[in-house]
Parts: sequence; C-alpha cells; structure tokens
Amino acid sequence: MAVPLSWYMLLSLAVFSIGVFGFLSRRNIIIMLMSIELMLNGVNINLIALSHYIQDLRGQILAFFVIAVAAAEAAIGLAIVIAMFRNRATAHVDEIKEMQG
Amino acid sequence: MANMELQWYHVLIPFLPLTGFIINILLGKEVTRYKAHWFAVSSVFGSWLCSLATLQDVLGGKIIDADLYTWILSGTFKVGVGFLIDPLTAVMLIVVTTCATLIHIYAIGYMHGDTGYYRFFSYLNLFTFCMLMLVMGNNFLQLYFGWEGVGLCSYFLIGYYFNKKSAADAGKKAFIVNRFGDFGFGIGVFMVFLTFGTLHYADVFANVSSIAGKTVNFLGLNVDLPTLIALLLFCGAVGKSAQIPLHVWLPDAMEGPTPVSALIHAATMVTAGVFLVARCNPIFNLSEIAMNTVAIIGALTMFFAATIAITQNDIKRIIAFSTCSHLGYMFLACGVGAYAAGIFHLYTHAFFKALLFLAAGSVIHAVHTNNIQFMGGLKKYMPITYAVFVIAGLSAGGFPGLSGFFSKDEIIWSAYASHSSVGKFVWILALAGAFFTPFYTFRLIFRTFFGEYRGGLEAEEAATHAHSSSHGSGHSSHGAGHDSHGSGHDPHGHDSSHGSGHDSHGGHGHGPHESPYIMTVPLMFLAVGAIAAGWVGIPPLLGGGNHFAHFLQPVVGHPEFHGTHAEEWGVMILSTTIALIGLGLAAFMYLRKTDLPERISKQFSLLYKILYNKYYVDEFYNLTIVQPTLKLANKVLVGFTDAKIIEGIVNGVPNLIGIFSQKLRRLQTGIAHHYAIFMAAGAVFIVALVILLS
Amino acid sequence: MEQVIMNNLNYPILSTVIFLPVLGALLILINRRSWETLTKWIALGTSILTFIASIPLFTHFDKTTHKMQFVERFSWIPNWNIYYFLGVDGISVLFVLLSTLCAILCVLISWTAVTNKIKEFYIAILLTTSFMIGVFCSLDFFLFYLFWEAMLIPMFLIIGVWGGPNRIYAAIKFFLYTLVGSVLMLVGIIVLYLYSGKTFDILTMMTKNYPYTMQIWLFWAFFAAFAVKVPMWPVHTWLPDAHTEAPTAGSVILAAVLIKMGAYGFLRFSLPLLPEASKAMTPVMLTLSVIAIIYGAIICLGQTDLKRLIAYSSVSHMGFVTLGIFALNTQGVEGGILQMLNHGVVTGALFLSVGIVYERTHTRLIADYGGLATEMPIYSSFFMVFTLAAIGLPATNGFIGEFLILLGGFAANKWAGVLACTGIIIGAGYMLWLYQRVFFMEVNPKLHGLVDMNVRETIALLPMLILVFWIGVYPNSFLSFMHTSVQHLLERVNSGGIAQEAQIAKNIMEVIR
Amino acid sequence: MNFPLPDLNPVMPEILMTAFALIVLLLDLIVKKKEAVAVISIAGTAIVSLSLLNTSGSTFGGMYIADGYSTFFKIIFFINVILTILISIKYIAVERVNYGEYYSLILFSTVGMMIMASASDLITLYLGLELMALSTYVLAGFIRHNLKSTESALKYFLLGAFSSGFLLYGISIVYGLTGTTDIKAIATFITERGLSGNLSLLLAIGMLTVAFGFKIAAAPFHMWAPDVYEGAPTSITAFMSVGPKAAGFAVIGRVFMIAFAAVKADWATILIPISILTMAVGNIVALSQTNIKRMLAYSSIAHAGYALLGIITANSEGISSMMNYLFIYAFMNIGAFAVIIMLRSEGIKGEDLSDYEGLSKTHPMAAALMLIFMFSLTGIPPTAGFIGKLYIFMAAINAGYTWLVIIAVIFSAISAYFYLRVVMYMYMRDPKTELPLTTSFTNGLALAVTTAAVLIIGVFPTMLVEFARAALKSF
Repeated sequence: MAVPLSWYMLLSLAVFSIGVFGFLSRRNIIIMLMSIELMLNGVNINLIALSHYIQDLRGQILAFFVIAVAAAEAAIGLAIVIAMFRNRATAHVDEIKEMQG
Repeated sequence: MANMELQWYHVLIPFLPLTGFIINILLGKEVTRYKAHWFAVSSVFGSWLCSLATLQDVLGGKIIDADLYTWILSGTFKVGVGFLIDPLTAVMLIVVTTCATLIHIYAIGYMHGDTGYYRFFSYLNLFTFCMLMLVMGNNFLQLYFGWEGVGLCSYFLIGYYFNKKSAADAGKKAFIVNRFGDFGFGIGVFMVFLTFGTLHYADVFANVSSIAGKTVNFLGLNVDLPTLIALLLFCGAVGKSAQIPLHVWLPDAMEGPTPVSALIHAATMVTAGVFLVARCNPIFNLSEIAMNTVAIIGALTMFFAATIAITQNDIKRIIAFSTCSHLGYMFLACGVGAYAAGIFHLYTHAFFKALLFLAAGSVIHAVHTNNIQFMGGLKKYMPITYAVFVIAGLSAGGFPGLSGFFSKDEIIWSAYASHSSVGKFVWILALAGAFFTPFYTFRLIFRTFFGEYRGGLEAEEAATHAHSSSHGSGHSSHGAGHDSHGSGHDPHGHDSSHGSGHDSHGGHGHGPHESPYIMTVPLMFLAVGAIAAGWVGIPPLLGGGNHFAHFLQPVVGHPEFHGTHAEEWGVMILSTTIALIGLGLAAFMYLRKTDLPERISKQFSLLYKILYNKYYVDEFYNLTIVQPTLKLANKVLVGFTDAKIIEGIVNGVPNLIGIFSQKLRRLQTGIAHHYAIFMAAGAVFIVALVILLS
Repeated sequence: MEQVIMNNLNYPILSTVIFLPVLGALLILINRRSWETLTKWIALGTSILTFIASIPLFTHFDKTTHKMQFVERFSWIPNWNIYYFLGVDGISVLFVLLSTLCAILCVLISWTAVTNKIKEFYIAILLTTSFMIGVFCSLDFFLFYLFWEAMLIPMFLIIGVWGGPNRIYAAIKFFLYTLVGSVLMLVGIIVLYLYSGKTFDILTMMTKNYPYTMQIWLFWAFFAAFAVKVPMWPVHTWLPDAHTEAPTAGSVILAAVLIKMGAYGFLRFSLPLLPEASKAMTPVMLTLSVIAIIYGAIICLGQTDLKRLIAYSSVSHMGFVTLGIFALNTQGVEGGILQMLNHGVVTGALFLSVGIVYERTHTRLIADYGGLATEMPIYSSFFMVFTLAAIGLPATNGFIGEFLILLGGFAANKWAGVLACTGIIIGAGYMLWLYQRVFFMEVNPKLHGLVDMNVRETIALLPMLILVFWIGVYPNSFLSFMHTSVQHLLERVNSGGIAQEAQIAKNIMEVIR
Repeated sequence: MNFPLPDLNPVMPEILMTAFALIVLLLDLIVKKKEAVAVISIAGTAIVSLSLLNTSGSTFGGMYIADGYSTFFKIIFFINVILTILISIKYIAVERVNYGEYYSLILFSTVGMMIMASASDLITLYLGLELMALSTYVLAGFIRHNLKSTESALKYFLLGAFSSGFLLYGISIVYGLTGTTDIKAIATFITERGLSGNLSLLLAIGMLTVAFGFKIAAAPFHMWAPDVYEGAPTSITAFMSVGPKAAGFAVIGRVFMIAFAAVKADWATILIPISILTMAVGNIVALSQTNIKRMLAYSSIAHAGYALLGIITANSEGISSMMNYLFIYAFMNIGAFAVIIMLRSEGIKGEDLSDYEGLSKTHPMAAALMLIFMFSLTGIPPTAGFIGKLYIFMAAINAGYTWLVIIAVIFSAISAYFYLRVVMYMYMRDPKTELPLTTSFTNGLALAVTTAAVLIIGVFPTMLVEFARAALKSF
C-alpha cells in the first residue's frame, strides 16, 4: 500500500479540473469532447482508487459502466458534430449561435 | 291642544299636487299638451280647500301628529313619513296653497302658448307637493326630503328655458349653493339623531332641555351642544333662504319665468329657512350664541340686500333683492326671540312680494324687457297693474295701515325691546332697512310707471348695439340676453325676437297694453291680501288683539319684552317717519330732479360700482372656490396624481420588469460555451453556499 | 353545524341559478355561427329564465334568522376537505338578484350594439353572470376563490375583444390588477385553511379565533384582493380604463356587479373572520374611503369623456360604501349594502343610457353633445332620474344609502362623516354640469335628427327606473333582508374574542357527546 | 455453478418496453407506411402500462425497486410517450423526417426514464439517466437538414455530458464517504456515522444538485433549455419538456428524500435560492419572447421552479404535491404544443407570436383550446393548473415556507402577462393572412385528451390527488 488514497483523490481531482477547464476554455467542439472524456476518466480514477481502498467492487463496476457510456457518448457526439458540419461548415462553438435571447 | 286623528283631507293636501304632477308629466306630451293647467290648477285649488278645512281644525285647538308608514328602519334608526299639523303648519299651509293657487291661475295667462307648457305646470305641482311635505313633516328627515325636493324643483324651473346657457347655469348654481347649505343641515340632522336617538319633532323637543348645558367634542374642539345643532340647522336655512354667505343664487334665479320667481323665490321656498328656525325654536332658545348669529346674519343680509337693490336696473332683480332683505327681517325677528313676528312678516310678505313679482311679470309681459331704463309712463297703458303695484309697494315699504306695516313694525319693536344683547345694534340696522325699502320700491315704481315710455325692447336693442360697439359692457346693456328664445316650431308662428325671461307670447300691436284678465284677476286677489292680511295681527297698542301671535303661541311661545307703551309708540312713529322720508327722497330724486341719480352715481362712482356689482361676491366665490376646484380637478388630479403617480407606478412596475427581462434575455448569448460557464458558476455558487452552511 | 338552515325549497335553487347560464352558453356553443338571431334569443331566454329562477330567493327568504338559507352542501374534494357549499343570507341574496337582472339588461342592450363574433360574446356574458352569482353564493373559500378568478377570463375577453379603441391595454390592466390582488388572497386563504384545522368552510372559520398578528397579515392579504375590486383609492386606476373601453354590456356588468364583489368580500370575509384586525384597521380604511369619495368626485370635474366620468363617479360612490362598511355600526353597514345595490342600479342604468346614445352618435366626448333634451326628450328624462339618483336626492334610492352611510360614518368618526358629506356637494356639481353640457343649451349641429329611444331600449331602462323609486320611497322591502344578518355580523365583529369562548365550549360539548 | 437468475418480475415493464423499441426498429425496415410503426409503438406502450399493474418489489440486489412512487412516474412517462407520438405522426411527415427510428428512440428514452424512476442505487440511476439523455440528444437533432435542430442537439449534448461529469463526480464522493451506492444504505450510513455536518457530503450533494438541476432546467443550469426547446422538432420539445423533467424530479425525490434524509435542512437551503432564481428567470425572461416555443421553454423553466417548492418542503405531502403538479403539467404542456403543431404547415413555421393574430376568427376551435391551455398554465381556477399550484402552495405553507409561497404567487401573477399576450394576439387582433391548419385525427385525439384532462382535473381533482398520496405510502 505504497500510495495513500489521498494522492489518488488529488490526481483524480486534477484530471477532473483539467477536463472542466479544457471544456470551458477551448472553442473547438472536438477538443470539448475530449475534455469531457478527460473529466469522466478523472472520475474513473477516483472510483477505482476508492473501490480498492474500501475493498468493495461497486466502484469498479461503476467505472466499467462509465467507460461504456463515455464511448457511446463520444459516438453520438461525433455524429452530431458531423451533422452540424454538414449544415454549417464550422466546428467552432462561437459561430453556432443561430438561436439566442 | 287636543290630539286629533289624521283625516282624509289632511293627507290629500300634499298628495293632490303630486297626482297633478304625475298626470301631467306622464300624459303631458300627447294628451294634456295645452290643457295641462286644468289638472294643475284644480289639484292646487283642492289642496287649498283642504288647508282651509285643516285651519278650521287647528283654530278649534286640535293638533295632528301621525305617521303614514315607516320610511327607513335600520337598527335603532327608525324614521317614518308622517304629518304634524299645528298652528305653525296651518299658517304655512295657508300661505303656500293660496299663493300657489293664485300663481297657477296667473301662469295660465303668462305661459300661454309655450312649447313646454305641460312640463311647466307639472314642475309647479311637484314643487307644491315638496313644499307641503316640507311644511307638514313631523320629523327632520321629511323636512330634509322636502328641503331637497324644493331645491330640485327650483333647479328645474329656473332652468326651464334650458336651451339658454344662462338659465341652465343659474339652475345649476342654485342647486349647488343650496347643497352647500344642505351640507351643514345634514350634519345637523345627524347630530340630532346622535344626541336624541330619534328624528321625530315630538320626541326631540320633548327632552330638548336634557342637552341644555352639555358640551360635545366635535372635530377636536368641544362645543356647546345646542349651539352646535342650532347653528348647523341654521346653515341649511342660510342656504335655502339666501342669507349672507349663500345668497348668490337668488339674483341669478330670476332667469326662470316670473310665476316661478313669484311662487318659489318670493313666497314659499325661500321662507322655508324661517319655517325651520321657527319649528326648531326650542333648540335655538337654549343657545344665546345661536340666537345672536341668526339675528346678526338676518340684519346684515337685510341691510346688504337693500343697499344693492337701490342701484339695480333689472326689475326682477330689484324685487329679488327686496325679498332677500325682507327675509333678513324675518331672521332678525327670530334671532331676537320674536318668532311669531317673524312668521307674521313671512305671512304678510308672501302676499305683497308675490303681488310685486306678478305685477312685474305683467309689466315684462307688456314691454318684453326687464330693464327699467327702457320702461316708464306705463301708468297710462296699464292702470290695474299700476294700482296693484302701488299697493304692493306701499305694503312692502311699511306704509301704516297696510299689512306690511304691522308685521315690519312688530319686528322693529321686538328688536328694540328684546333682551338679547345684539337687540339694539340689530334695531338700528332694521331702521336703516326701513329707510331703504320704500326708497328702492318707489324708485322702481317711478321709473316704470311715471315719465314717458322709453321704447321698451326695440330701444334697448338699439342701445345695446350702440353701447357694445363703443365701450364694452356699459351698465346700460345689463339684463338677460336677448337671443331668439323658444324652439322654432311654435304653433303661433310669431316673430322670434322676444325679450328674455318670459315666453314667446303673441305680441299683437306695437305699444304696451294691459295684460289679459286671467292675469290681472289673481293680482287683485293678492292686492286684497297685501292690504288685509296684516289686520289679523294688529298689536294691542293700536287696539288689535294680535290674534296671530296668540294663534302661534303654543308652538313658538311668547317673548317677554320690556318696554313701556311710550317707547313702543316712539319706535313706531320713528320707523314710520323714516319710511316716509325714504319714500319722499325717492319721489324727489326720480320725479322732480331726474338727473340727480346720474350726478350722485358719478360722484360716488366707486360706491355705485360696488353696489351695482353686488359687492363682487359672485366674483369672489368664483375666484376662491370654483376656479381652484376646477383647476385642482384638471391640472392636479387628472394631470398629475392620477396620470403621473398612480399610473406611473401601475405602468412603471411592468415596464421595469420588461426592461429587466430584456437585460436577462441578452444574457442568453446562444453560445454553448457561455452556458457551460454559467453552469460552472452555478456549481461554484452552490459550493460557496455549502461552505457557508457548515 | 347548527347555524345553517338546510334548503327549504324542494329543488337546489342556487345551483340552478348558477348553472342555467352555463347551460345557455353550451346551447349557444352548439348553435351554428350563422344563426345570429337564434343565438341572441337563446341568450335572452336563458337570462330571463335565470331571473325567474332566482325570484323564489326573494319571495321565500326567511328574514327572521341570520342563518344561511337555500343551502346545498356536497363533498367535492374530500382529501382537502373541500365542499360544494352554497348558501345565501341577508347580505348576499340581493346581489344574486341584481346579477340576474343585469344579465337580462346586458343581453338586451347589446342586441344591435355587438356585431362581430356574436357567439363568443353571449357565451362570455352568460359565463360571467354564472360565475358572478357563484361568488355571491359560495360559502366554501375554495369555491369562492374558484368563481372569483374564473370570472376574470370571460370579463377579460369581453373588454378585450369587443371593447373600444384602447381595449387591449385596458383588458390586460384589468386582468393583472385583479390577479395580483387575488393571488395574495390565495396565500391568505391557504394560511386560514391550515390554521383552522384544514377546512375551507367559512362558517367554521368564523367560529375560530386567530392570533392578532396573523389577523393583521391576513387582513392586508384580503385587502389586496378586495380593495382592487372595490376599487379603493390608490388601486383604482384600472376602473376608468376598463369602463371606458368595455362595450356597453361589459361596463354595465363591471359597474353593476363586479365592483360589488370587493365590498362583499370585506363584509363576508374580512370583517367576520378577522374581527380584531378589522377594528384595528378601521381608521386606515375610513381615511382611504374618504379620500376615494373626495378624490373621485373632484376628478370627475376634470373629465371630458362621458363613460370615464361615470367610472370615476363609481370610485366616489364606492368610497361611500367602504365608509359605511368600516363604520362598523348597523346604520353604516346596512347603508353600505343598500348603497352597493343602489350603485349597481344607478351606475348600471347610466352606462346603459350612455350605450344607447353611443350607438347613435358613436362618440363618447362630452363636447360632441349638447341640447339632447330637445332631440330625445324621453331619453333625457330617464337620464335625469338616474342623475338625481346618483346625486342622492331624497325619494331616490341614492339618498337612502348615502344618508344611512353618512349617519353611520358620522357616528363612527366625526371627521370621516363631515369630509364625506362634502362628497355630496361635489357630486351634485359634476353630475349637474355633465347633464347641462349633454342635455341643455344649444342643440349640437351633429345631433340633429336623432331618433328617441325605441321599445327595446326603454324596456332595458325601465326596471332600473322602477328600482330607483321603489328603494327611494319604500326601502324597507330591501332593508328588511339585512337586519338579522348585519346584526349577527356586527355581534361577531364587536365581540371578537368573547363569542369564541362560548363557541369553543359548545364544540367541546359536541365532541364529548 | 448455476447463477441464480434474479427475480425479473419488477423489471418486466422495462424489458417489455426495450423489446418493443427493438421491434419498432426492425419493423421500420419492412413497413413502408410509417403510421403503422407509430401504432405499434403506441400499442406497445399500452401493453407495458398494463403490465405495470402487478409489478412490485425490488430486484438486482436492491439496485432496482418498483414501488408506488415509481409506478406514478411511469404512468406520467407513458402518457407523455403516447401523446407525443399522437401529435408527431403528421408532424414528422410535414418536417420530412418521417423515419421509424424516431419512434424507437422515443421508446428507448422512455426506458431510460423508467429506470431512473425505479433506481434505488446510484449506478442504476446513472445508467438510466445516460440512456434517456443519449436518446434525447439524437431526438433533439432529428431534423438533420435544419441548422437549428442540429445546433440544439449539439448544445444539449455538450452541456448534458458536462453535467453528467458533475453527476459522476458527486456519486464518486458519496461512494467514497459512505462506501456504498445503495440509497437506503447511504441513508443508514449517514444517520449512524452522523455525517450531517460533513463538508464533503454537502459538496457531493452540491454536485448532484448541479446535475439534477441541469436535467430539470433549474435556474443557473437552465441556459440550454430555451435554445434546445426552440431548435428541436416541436413534438420532441413537448416530449423533452415533460419526460426528462419528470424523471429528473423522480430522481431528486428519491435521492434527496431517502438517501440524504438526515441532512434535509442543508439541501433544502441549497434548493431555496435555486427555486427562487428558476421562477424569476423563467417568468421574467418569458415576458420579452416573440417565439412561442421559446416562450413555452421559459414557462417550463418557471414550472420547474414551482415544482421545486414541493421538494423544498421535504415532507411526503410536499413530494406528493410535486408529483401531482408534474402530472398536470404534462397534460397542459403537451396540449399547448399540440396546438402549435397544428399551425406548422408547408412553408409556415407557425412559431412566431404574430402568426397567432386573429386565430379566433380563422380557427375558433384552435384558439379556444389554446386559451384553455394558456389559462391553465397561468393557474386560473377552473383549470387543472390551479389545482397543481394550490396543492404545492398548501404543502409549502404547511411546511412553514409562507414567504416563499408569496414570492411564487407574485411570479405566477407576472407569468399571467405573457400567457395573456398569446390570448390577446388570438382574440383581440385581426388576422393578417389566412393560415392553413394541418389537422390530423391523431393530433385532434391528443388535443381532446389533454383538454378533457385539464378541465376534469381542474374541477374534480380528487382521483389524481388520492393517487399521488397513495403512491407515497411505500416511501
């Protein structure tokens, strides 16, 4: 048990916040998708660490589901981006403001 | 005074004119167009007969006090419609019904051919009904009912020629000024109910002594109760009988047809105030201040009106001011405690004043103008009117032997001999009045009947053109407008340019002529009344039994005067001499030296102008009350408070929300990115909240 | 529940009176759009039928008891303890009759006035009538609130769709003004419901005694709803707009019945349920009423639009009513209720008359009128009678109401009484000035050839004329309805706390038994 | 080694629904007329709702529970599905996106909601939520050739994923703290260990509030709703404004009331500002909207604010009033959208307020129906909207939040203006152009059902209120 739990928690927090900031700062949609993935993986780290620490499988089961769902999300996200691209040749979220107010 | 059951003829007195009114107003347009007077006159004549019968009962020492039905019942407040017939009511009944009958007959001639003929007679009947209900009522609320009813009828009748702006305005003015008086009167009635728990005269006057010394907190200042009630009731009297503060409506009321002026603004309605004070004498007697106020206001109005009357040029306005002055006499009498004298003067005044008005009516009827400057020399053309006019003038002026003398002298003597502190001051004013009354009356007679005829209407119109072009509203163009009165489709098809103030009578032949018999016969009856009416109250000094005072004694009591016979003789001789001097001066100025009045008016031009414009009271009211309220209504309320403040808030708040919503809407930029930032901010907000919580 | 008399007629009269117009509305809904005259006749038939159905209320009313009569009580929503509970007592029975009468007059007057969307118009009129009657008969707070708010919808449409040029603003203002007030009342109702043991039944609520601070809060919540409706002084600005813009039938309903709901609300809810608060708040209410009287009267002097002037005069008249109600003595309250009836009759009639003349001249500006007396004599005599009633001339109904109110007001607070009396003077001022400008003086060139009132219009005005003189000469036929109920109400208000102990003792007894 | 098959009875409805979704997917390949597909999916939903009657108890080791509470929500979901399909048959033909997948996606999304309603474990909850979310993202962007639709899908996806990130993080913290993801176990853990003051627990609750706030479009997290509701096809907007929102409330109800029962006071104070902000934003911004779909989006945000009041009371009366409110909201909302769909025809969007001018002259029936829905959304008595609001306010005042109710009541008075404006446009303005109306039998049927529901519940709400209370027996 070389590495204490708190370090894992910190790592997970770090990855999660990088994901959040990535999502908030970047304009390109693909990169936003990637930062979402980052956030989810951050949470996975946390789950796995906790599951190991408290000797309970639930965390790991949830991690599996998260990975599966993340994949599905990515698929649907990219499909939507392509549909978007077909309509308006842009991937920048700033230009997609047809509806406002 | 034995109590007596209510008989059928007692009830008929007021309800006959009411039926007359209903028949005429409903069937007027079609059925009784020009035969309306049959119903009207017969109903008033019927109630005159019933009044005689009632007088018979009352002379026989009977009093009737009975309720017809409960009018309003709400909790402890119970008021019924009922009749109280006692000597005071009997006198008033005789006065009202006699004058009404004679004037109705006179009006047949005067209003002949007028389009609204049925409407006129129905209003006259309604007036008589209201006046009789006022006089016969046995509680304050029925008095108030009659009070407002007569006010309404005077509104209708003054504004009879409603398509004339001046008439409509005068009607409205009369009603509103009366309403000012009724305002005080209403509060007086509330106070009566609050103190006595009932409004019936019998119960109120029975335990009136209970409130003798009491004071009450009224609007913060504690005031002597009887004085408060008396003065409040007196407000109503001031309004109705055109005393000092609220007299402005009477001169304008002359816009109505002359029979109206005679009946309402001379004989009956305006005397309602005196009747009120006489009826409530138990309350008035309890408070010294109230009595003095009544006396002083009466005296001041008498003097004030008399001075104005000497300068007026409109025949009806002169008589109107003389009425005002005589009413002042009556209040003066009541103020010094001599209620019987007051009522006696009311009784005699009704006859000679109605006579004066009707005679003036027949003069106007002949020359088609009110302005005495264009009359003159009518003695030759209208002998009967002239004779009757002189009788009335003498009686009004207080010429010994005639009825006016006895009643006026009674008042002057009681003013002199009364205990009241203001007695002497009021007596001096009374004497001044005694001087002015014959002066302006005979000024009027000389200007209209003596000298030569100054052309009547045509001359006046010529003069008005000349004057109006030259220097504005010279005093000679006075007199009501001469517009083409009367709606076009009059059956008689006569020329439309007629003098104002009277109907479009068929003017056949040029010069003035005597009125038809239908008008002069009532004049004769009234002349007899003007002479003989006073004989019933000849004071013991001159060998009479003063039956009138004894007759009223149970209701109004008997004022004890201190003063020897010698003083009484002295006062009588003094007042008569002053009256004769007044008459002589008028004769001197208007018969012999006709240019004298011009010179005097030039010399004291300022005083003349003040008197001529009725001390500028109208203008003063207009400036201080009417204009500010209108301005307040238009500028302040409509413009400012309602539009700016309340609407401001009511529309302001939604607009504010609208602006706020526009701002919030702009927050929704449409970029997904920003939404994410807001979500993150929300999360941070929650985290902060969480930290705050723990 | 011994204070309640069960229905002494064999059939549920109140429900029939309420739901007959709804039936009529359904009939019109089914009727084909093109058969316009048939729609009108159905509307007229229903309203007359409703009036006839409501007459037994007048004849079979037992004036000796303060208890509720013609009562109907069925369980409606058990889980919240809500009952379909109808009943009338001395205070509310007259208003039911006034509403049914108004319905007939409104249908009659808009016979030729309304031309577009006839079907919707008569449906809206009938629905408003039924909801109005519902408000006066419901004794369950939830049912009351349901009718109170439901009535807003048809009224909003009547003003908004068939109104004058500025109708949309007026309709929305009317709706929002009343809604904001009544939603605050809703909060008050729920608080009362919870505090009085989860019941909406007004009679049980009346037996409860609420803490003083809560009473004050509740009083102001109810004030928000009722004052807007009355309308009391600061919240009255919706009235002139709504009245001027509404079609004739709309302004008649508004003036004759809708306004009464506010004052009725004070009488039925604020006074009996919150006695201490009402007594504490009387000085405020008296001042507001006096301001309303004088403010309304003076502002009428400055009006140029006929309907707007009559609307402001209602503000002044309703100021008298609230003065009467909050005088908290028999004369004042009875005067207030009678004056509500009178105002309904007189202002209703005035709006009917304005409607009649508007149909001919299509202008509401006073300046466009003049000399109508020569053109339309019968019409001007009708209008004169209503003007006199508005001024409060003795022998007309206005006098009786105003006199009793002033008497009560004077007894309650001298300052209020005296200042209110000035209202009568200004009242006479603006009404006579209006009459003069419209009817007297030179005939306005535009008005030549106006035909006088036809039979239909005379029939519409006749009942009001009869009522003016009937109440004026013999008011006891109406006042007798109120005595016992007002007595009971005042006992409840003045005694406040004391009556409660007796009541609670009785309840405990019942529980034991 | 035989694996004991878990008791599938409580899960039967979900299984059946998934089966039907798949059948519909396959059927679409064979059948030409898409209406048949729609009919099958309606029939399927009906069968599933029948199967709902005898299912109860928990399975999958306590991760899944079918009790009164979930049954009530499932009934809301089924109503939502059936009505949405009814109004969209003609609509998607007009929009030229008449594909079978539309119906299967709707059914899949409903399965997700059903799972969320019955989830008594955070993991099942997450799965149900993601299933619903993903299918709804696609549905939002269903009109591929329309820029607005794809944009709305994109925004919904981005922010949805972002919020599920927070959800997961919250779940992981809770898991870390309490060592379990089972709701009842969490509750017992918190009460035993006395974690009520614990900062990280509150942090976790905060994270969950963010995620659930997003789902029900509560105030700070509502920004997506107007754009997505406006862009998405109208039938889907109707579907989204009822389904996911009700599911979100179901989940909040279960998680907050059971799991975090011990820390009621804390999460109530978190929810109060959110509820006020939601009502404020929803009502105020709607005032200045000109597009009717966008206006109804803000109105649905406002209604979420009112429903939140039920949660804040944190007692069973409050929850049952919230359930009642959502049930009524479903009907009046879909009814309003059905009318909007009627106006959508070839070449005419029918979304601008000005298109509604004089509707009472051209199509009196449509105008009358819209009037009923508008007054119901405002909460005027004879309609069901009033009953919903009344029940919520009663519960809130009973729990002592009178001041909050006063704020809510004033906001609902403000809301009257923009609902009234629609009625004003329809009744008080003259029609500019003669708008053709695409009437279809199914849309008419949906309108009939919703109007009947709104009026009947408005006058006789006993049945519904009783049902809502009974549903909470097992809570």
